[in-house]
Amino acid sequence: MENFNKYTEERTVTYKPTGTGKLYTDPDAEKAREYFRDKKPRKMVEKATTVEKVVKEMISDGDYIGIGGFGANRTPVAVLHEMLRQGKKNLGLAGHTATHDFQILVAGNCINRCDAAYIVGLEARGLSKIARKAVESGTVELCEMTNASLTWRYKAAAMGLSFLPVRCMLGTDTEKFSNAVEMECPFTGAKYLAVPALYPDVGIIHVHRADVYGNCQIDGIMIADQDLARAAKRLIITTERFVPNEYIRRDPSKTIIPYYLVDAVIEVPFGGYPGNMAYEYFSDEEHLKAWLKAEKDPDEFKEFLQRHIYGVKNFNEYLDTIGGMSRLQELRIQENLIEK
Amino acid sequence: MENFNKYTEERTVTYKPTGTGKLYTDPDAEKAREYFRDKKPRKMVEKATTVEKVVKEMISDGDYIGIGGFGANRTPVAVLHEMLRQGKKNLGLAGHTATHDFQILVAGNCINRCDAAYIVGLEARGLSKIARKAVESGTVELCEMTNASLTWRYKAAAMGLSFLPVRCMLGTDTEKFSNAVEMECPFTGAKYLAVPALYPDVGIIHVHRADVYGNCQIDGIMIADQDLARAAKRLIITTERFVPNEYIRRDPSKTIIPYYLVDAVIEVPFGGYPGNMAYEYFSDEEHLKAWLKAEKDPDEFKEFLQRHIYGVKNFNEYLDTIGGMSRLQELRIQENLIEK
Amino acid sequence: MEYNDMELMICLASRYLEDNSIVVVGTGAPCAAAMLAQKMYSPRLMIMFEAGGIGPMLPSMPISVGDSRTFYRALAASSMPEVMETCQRGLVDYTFLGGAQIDQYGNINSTMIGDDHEKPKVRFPGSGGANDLASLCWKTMMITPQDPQRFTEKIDFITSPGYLTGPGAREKAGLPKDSGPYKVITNLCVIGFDEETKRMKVESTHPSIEKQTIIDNTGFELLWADDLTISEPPSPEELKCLREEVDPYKYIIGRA
Amino acid sequence: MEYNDMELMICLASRYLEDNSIVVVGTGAPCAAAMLAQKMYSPRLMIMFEAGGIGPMLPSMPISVGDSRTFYRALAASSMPEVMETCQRGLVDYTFLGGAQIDQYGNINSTMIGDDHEKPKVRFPGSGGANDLASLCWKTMMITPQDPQRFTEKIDFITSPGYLTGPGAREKAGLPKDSGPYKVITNLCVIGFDEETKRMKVESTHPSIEKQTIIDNTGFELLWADDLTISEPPSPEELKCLREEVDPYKYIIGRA
Repeated sequence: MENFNKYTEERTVTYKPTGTGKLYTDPDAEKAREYFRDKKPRKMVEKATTVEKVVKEMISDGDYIGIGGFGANRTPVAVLHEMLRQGKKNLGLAGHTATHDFQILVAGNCINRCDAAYIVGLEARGLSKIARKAVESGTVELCEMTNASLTWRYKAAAMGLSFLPVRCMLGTDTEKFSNAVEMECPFTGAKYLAVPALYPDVGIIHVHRADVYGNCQIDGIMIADQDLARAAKRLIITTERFVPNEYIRRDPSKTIIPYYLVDAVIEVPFGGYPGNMAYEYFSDEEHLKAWLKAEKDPDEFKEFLQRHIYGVKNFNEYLDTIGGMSRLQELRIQENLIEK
Repeated sequence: MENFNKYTEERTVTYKPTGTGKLYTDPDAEKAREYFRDKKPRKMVEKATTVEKVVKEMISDGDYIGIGGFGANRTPVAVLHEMLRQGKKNLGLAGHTATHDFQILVAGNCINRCDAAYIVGLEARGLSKIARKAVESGTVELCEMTNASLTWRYKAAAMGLSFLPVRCMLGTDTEKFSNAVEMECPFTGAKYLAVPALYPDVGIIHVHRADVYGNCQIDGIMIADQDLARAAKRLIITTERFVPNEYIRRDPSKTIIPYYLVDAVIEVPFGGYPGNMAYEYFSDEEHLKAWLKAEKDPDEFKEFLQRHIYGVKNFNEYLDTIGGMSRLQELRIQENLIEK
Repeated sequence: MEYNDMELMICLASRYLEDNSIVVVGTGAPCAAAMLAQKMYSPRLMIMFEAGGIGPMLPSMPISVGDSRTFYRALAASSMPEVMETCQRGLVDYTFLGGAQIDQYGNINSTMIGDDHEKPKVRFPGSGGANDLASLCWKTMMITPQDPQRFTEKIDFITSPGYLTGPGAREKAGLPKDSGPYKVITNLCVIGFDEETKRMKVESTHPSIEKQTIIDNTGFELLWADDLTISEPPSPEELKCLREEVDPYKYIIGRA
Repeated sequence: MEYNDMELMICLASRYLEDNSIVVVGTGAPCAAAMLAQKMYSPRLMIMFEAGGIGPMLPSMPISVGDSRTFYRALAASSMPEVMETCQRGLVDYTFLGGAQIDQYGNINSTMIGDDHEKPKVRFPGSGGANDLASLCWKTMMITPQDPQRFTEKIDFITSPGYLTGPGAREKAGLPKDSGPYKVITNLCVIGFDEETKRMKVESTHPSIEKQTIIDNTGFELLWADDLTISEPPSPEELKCLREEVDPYKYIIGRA
């Protein structure tokens, strides 16, 4: 029988920290284990709360946060708006295709550092002027990253590890300004880049359905939320709607986030607006365009933020400012490809 | 801002191959990439075939195989029986809780090496005499493994890597007789065990539903099949029933195995019998007991195998030998907790 | 009320599983103990199975840790890596193991008897998930009959790690900090582990069991707790629940 | 039949996507090229999006690679790691990228202009999934307008790897063997890569485009294929399909 063990003797190899970027979070799996043991709520108790309360009690200035969804798709917007209203400062951010979420946090001057895979742009919609300015002026410090590296950094944490080997970033300036380390495979000698596990202080995810204990279902693509939910030290869930626990138990293979990962859960209908929520409502392209346009003039933008965020008490009031249920119904019709 | 980079300078570390077990498959991710590029069918063409044909054409003597399910749960029994009828020899096996599957392959004298996490037993049902004998006599060579290590070895392959770091096996004899290598984390210096990626020559998985292209759905737990399907060089699917492609597209989040991973797909109703198929039929404990009993006497066992495997043409005929639809219906009633 | 050894061990084990903790169990006695705990003291004890079942409403004793009972009306039907990674991440409080041999540090052999790995005298199933659970869960418990062959100075094969060679050895080997064996529940006594030496220390002896009987049935030197007590026997309520609700067909409790 | 630069580039790009291959695309021109290919030549071209959409029946052009169109009646609605790992495993044939700068080896900058990373003159979005796809897919294609600022000797930041510094450099860096840039489709010509030097080599010039115009619009020395041809212009069928079925609202083709 062939033996594919290439190396049977002990050998020394070199680890090269080729990235000069900072490591904004502690990748130590032992410390994460201790945190999870002592602080993760194992109790299956009701965790329904309010956005105001959860932002006040669970997000502190300086925290490093991870946001679910994908920029303007299934984004937990209600929590982000409340962070602005409460004036959260000096936050770190995991920026895997951070689009409208990044834009909101920059508008509130909430963040000062970011693991940046994709920022300042809104995909096909164009670039955010304020987001660009925040980066170009050095207000937000960056560690360069890629979407895959960032999702694998979450995955490393979700697996209870402190690193994972990957095959991207190698040989580029993205690597040089990342926080990665070059290493090699113990079995083949192949070169790898090790990326550090990312355990955010807070994860915030918007889902389709959850029970009051925090058992969650998501329809359609998961993006990186299956791993973010497991990596986050504290996890805040907003949900389109509450369902009874019995509903969750009817199809347990749909439970992507079990209750013991969740610290708080809040029902926020249309909570992904103005982003797209699969099978529920399409993104409000007009409102997103209005954001980008408003950014071009500081006074107009101040007024825009006042109207939609600072001047309203909560997310339901925000929905009123954009046309309320009539507008939302249009987006629902659009999402479901119904010809009017 | 705190920087959690502990090591900013190049440093040398030691890799220690602490396991004396053989590596039965090549963990090289580059070679796997080449194989997948050249040999994995990207064509979404009809792949429906027969068990006879697929065992003849896709499984060669000496191949290393990975079996889906969990011993006697969602096990691809029809393919295993056919391997016996065709007299496959010198196969390697990934033995993560291999129970009835291991027993069948040993009965046919098909395997000569195994990455052994759990073998020779049938969980609460007791131990298989023939399986024990095969190991105690040295007929089947073993590399020690654990269920988690084995599932992570599949996962390494599924991720397109040649290894993954894990925190089990360390410090034990299981490690000493494994094929693992001690290493350390590039970021924290923590000790890890590296396990080699496992790319089986052939993967065989039984699923609830598939279309003729090989897009598959599984109900209930996945065990390790999401990763085995991705790790296997060639992948054989048996399915309880075919469904139209349209059915698959109706709920794309249910597709656990997309068609481009699949080399052949065969409809085999009750294909997990005598094991348990979630929501379909419970395990046939009487038949499994009869197996264990028959093993105790070589002549009786020979007769048993003749009656149920060698003496029948195919899986449908096997089902006839155990009582046909009447018995199967009992198991269906039992699975669904229907009081008679 | 009369009870047999298996009933005693299951009842004692069940009392250690406090409410709202998470336990990964296998089939057999551990599963019975977890079910009993759920029904008697810990209605929200969260039971996981290594093949993927999370938080089922168990309709009956599973035959396999991967059978459909393990995710019947469950909170989640996941996968083996999902459960193992939950353990590795430090979210699982307890696990239960069995084995053919155990030493004073709680190292367990479920692999083989003999000294030649290529040709063992007796082969057992091997680790399965046992090594993983003993490595990654916070507290490992064992339910096992006690005799000198089983409780032995040197086990033939360390399948799953206890405290290995003693204090600090787990950490040195790279295993997670502060994890390790917690209780061993036998037909004779309940054994904990001495904090300083990491060696087995008897905490309570079962009713009518002499200290000498325990010594005679152990192949190494046991430590004894200063506050050694008599194990609290199964209550009529526990026995009733175990016999009528947990294991009415006596799959497990009929084995004693 | 008249056509604009964007229509030309999309039509040319679409012809490289053979039937039954797998391509990961972003929004915009690449997605239009893939949709056109599917409708014209390659009905079973398999389109993936990096956020998790696999094999959708695209009802319209997605606005985001994560929006619900990307998994509309799809074969699978998966996750970002699932798609990226499929690339890393070697199952994805093609990807399409854009960027602000590109050099002769096909290295792409989509991160910043300037020489101070802490205070860039201009900041772009960064890699997103571009570096990953350029690293892990077999063949990377680009659709981009051509001018000397964009096609430059030294780009300010290598976001995504082309052939890096030349032959063997990708392999030396640890990137997968035999992967790398394949075609660059511009408004002036179609460029491949010389097998020996890994430098850009013009394969065909677009109708009525002079060689000198291409040279003037390139900041480095181009190689020229021995069998240099004229690009086959879009056919009326291609244009009809692109305009009426792929991009009826002219989101993309209206940009030229």
